[in-house]
Amino acid sequence: MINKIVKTMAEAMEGIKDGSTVLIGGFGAVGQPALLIEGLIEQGASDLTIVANNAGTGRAGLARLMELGRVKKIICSFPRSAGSVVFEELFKAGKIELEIVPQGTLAERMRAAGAGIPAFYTATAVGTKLAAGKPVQEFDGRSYVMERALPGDVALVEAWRADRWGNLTYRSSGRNFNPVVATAAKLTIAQSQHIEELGELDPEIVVTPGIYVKRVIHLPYGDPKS
Amino acid sequence: MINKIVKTMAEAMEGIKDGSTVLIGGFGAVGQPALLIEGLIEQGASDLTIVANNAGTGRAGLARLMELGRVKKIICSFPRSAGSVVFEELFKAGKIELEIVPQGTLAERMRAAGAGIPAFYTATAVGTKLAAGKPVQEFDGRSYVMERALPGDVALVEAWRADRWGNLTYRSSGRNFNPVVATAAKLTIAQSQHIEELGELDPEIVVTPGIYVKRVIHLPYGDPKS
Amino acid sequence: MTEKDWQPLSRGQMAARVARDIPEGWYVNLGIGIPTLIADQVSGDREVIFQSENGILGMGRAPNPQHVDPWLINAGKQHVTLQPGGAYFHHADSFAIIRGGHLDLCVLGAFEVAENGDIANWATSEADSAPAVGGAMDLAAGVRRLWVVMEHVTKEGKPRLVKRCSYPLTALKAVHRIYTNLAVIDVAVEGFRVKETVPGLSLESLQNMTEATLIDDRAN
Amino acid sequence: MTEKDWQPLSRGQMAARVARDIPEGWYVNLGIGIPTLIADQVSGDREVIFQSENGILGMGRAPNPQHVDPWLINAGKQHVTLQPGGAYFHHADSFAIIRGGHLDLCVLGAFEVAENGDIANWATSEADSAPAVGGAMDLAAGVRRLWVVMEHVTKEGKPRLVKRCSYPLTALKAVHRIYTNLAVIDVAVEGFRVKETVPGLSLESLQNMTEATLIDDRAN
Repeated sequence: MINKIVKTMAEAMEGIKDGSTVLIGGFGAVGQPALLIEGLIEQGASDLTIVANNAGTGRAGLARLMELGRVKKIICSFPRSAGSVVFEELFKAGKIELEIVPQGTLAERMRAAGAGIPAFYTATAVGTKLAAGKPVQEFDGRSYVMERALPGDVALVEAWRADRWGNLTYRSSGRNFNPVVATAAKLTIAQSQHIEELGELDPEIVVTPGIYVKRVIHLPYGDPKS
Repeated sequence: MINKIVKTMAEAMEGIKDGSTVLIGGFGAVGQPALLIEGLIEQGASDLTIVANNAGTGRAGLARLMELGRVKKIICSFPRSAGSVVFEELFKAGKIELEIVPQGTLAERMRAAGAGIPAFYTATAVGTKLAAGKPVQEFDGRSYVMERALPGDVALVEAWRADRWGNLTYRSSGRNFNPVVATAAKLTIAQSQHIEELGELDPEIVVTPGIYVKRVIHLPYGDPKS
Repeated sequence: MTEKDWQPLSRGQMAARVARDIPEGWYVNLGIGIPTLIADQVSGDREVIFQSENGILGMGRAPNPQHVDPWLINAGKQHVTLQPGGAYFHHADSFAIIRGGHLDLCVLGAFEVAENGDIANWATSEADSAPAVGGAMDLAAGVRRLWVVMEHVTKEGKPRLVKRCSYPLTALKAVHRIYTNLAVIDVAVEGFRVKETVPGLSLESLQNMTEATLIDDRAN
Repeated sequence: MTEKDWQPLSRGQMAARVARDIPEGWYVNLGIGIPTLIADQVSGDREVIFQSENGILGMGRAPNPQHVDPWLINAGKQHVTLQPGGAYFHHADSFAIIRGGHLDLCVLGAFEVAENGDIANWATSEADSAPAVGGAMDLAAGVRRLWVVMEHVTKEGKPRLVKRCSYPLTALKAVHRIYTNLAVIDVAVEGFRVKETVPGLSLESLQNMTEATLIDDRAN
């Protein structure tokens, strides 16, 4: 029997190595796999490259992971935002590398990684400093920049409902980057508010088919509807 | 009030011009917008380029459109199949152009057209005659062929449920190419088994958001569950 | 400058002015700042569908404080609601909508707009090495129409409508129209065409607050 | 050839032989023909998840004739069922699964396989200008493991395991293993390694039916 549900955070985090690229779902606090990030802090892997929309806020979660010196590089669209104090400190001190990527390009680069596409062209960022050094090609009279796929070793995902095959659904705008990062990593780990019996999830509403998910851990932290 | 629902086939087909590229959903008979294809036959546009997985079977529907001499070119993955008699006749007689595209590349080229990506790289078809003449580039030690986006002027779609904003859902494997072609054309027209009041479709289960759909026509032809 | 016999628009008035020009049926993305205020200014009898980068079409107004759904925010991370007919999708699908040219309009704030339509709205200096770009470049390059809403000059009185942007660019030749607190200006091939000015403001006075040359295209 | 003291496998036996090697938990796509027969040969106590190009994961067996869902077919256009835990998705998402390297295995039929792993399975001659490629090239280039199941020789007795394919190629260096009606053969860097032969068949006899050179790698 296939059973991707693990009981403990230690099992969920097993095998994440130093030097990994970790893709993290969420947009702001919504859909962020906050408990898995805590688990990663506990687990101890370092020298990490983090791919996420934001560079963390406050001093918990992703900010804490950075503050502990475990993040070598962050790839994101929105490094500086209200409360991104840890990132600012580390960046000013030259202790963290930064790659700024337009938000849509960030999503598409991960989608490409999951879909077997090593590179694609986009009009986004053409003529700006975020396209500096990248190949530019003209198609039908317009210029486009070539962007490369962005694969991860690990992806951390927050789901709403999950089953033992790893099928996932999300909750409203908590979907955001989660289904995208889930496709792009070798080891996708989901925390889920609810665990359902196999067959309970309507096959029409599964957003992330289980093929993309290696481990699921049941971490309910507050369903306002239940 | 936004109302994309049209009452007659004539309204649904209005403005389709000679020389159009028409993307057609469906895989085999399932999910094929059969009644819209009938409407297109009636409407009269000719010199068409058809993009569909198959090249029609029997002498009705797409095969009929071809038999009437209205199709200049077909772009598909599976031209020859049981019953593709009309295509075979026309092709042997040199009366129709054919572009064979691997099925995944066909889907991805339309997805790219809908997503603003003029070109992408894929490992599919590298070293085969379907990659002949196309640019090849190496990424991380593997060769990939560059494929171009495949946009349409018109897309014909079969949906299961629809509302007046043009939101669509599909039924099981009838989904197939439909949501993909819907994103890739300037004028996307959907036939739907069911029309729902606005708000009846759960926002979590909408597969094609209404932004991609210009017209919806209610054409129930047999819901085995109703 | 002599005593003013004209009044600049307030932020709310600027938002209302933009809202007037959005017809029923458009799909619209609103940036943070003044653009966000536009949604509430679109009159209720016109259906306009708002998109948010984080995977929403049919975004509605701010929720009643008693009915906040913690999972439902907009791209500015404010709590919002969903209208009947709305839908959720993931980030790659959301930016496929943006980058694929499916939105009729995006309204963004900006630091500067150049007379050729270049926009600078994400970084205040070349030396700033960690500015937040978010979805601005995707929106500016991807949508069918880009409108900018901003103060006509900086707090220091420097023009924002310039010959050439001095700040790092967001996109090239992208802006179609600019709504400032003083005027409505189309960006045309030949340069800035002034369509409208606040009552009492002369083109000459407006030109004095504008670096690039203005073309008078007002109705009367 | 003298009187045979060995029996080739039937199509059903070939499917069963392949099925034995598919472990629990694999995600598998089966091509049309003999590969399609494999699903029914996977024993019920092992969960194997079958994918179909037309947007299905968790595809089940053929339906009871009284309970056919007309909307539910596989890539071979036969009616199928969906297992509990299955899911539907569209064609671009389906081929993202295939092309993104997420399937553990694809089993295809073929006309020829070359000793370097090249496969030819979609067109029978360079002159055929309208062959149906379907998803074969995507599968062959995209999945983690490609196994081929086919008769060892053509009806005319010509070898299908060749030095170099004579038919138009589907993919280069793609095949990992071949199951024929006579043998199981791994495609290794050094060429075809014979892992298993039907009882009574000598390597010499097998070599006589094979164009490329075989390496004996049988357990005993």
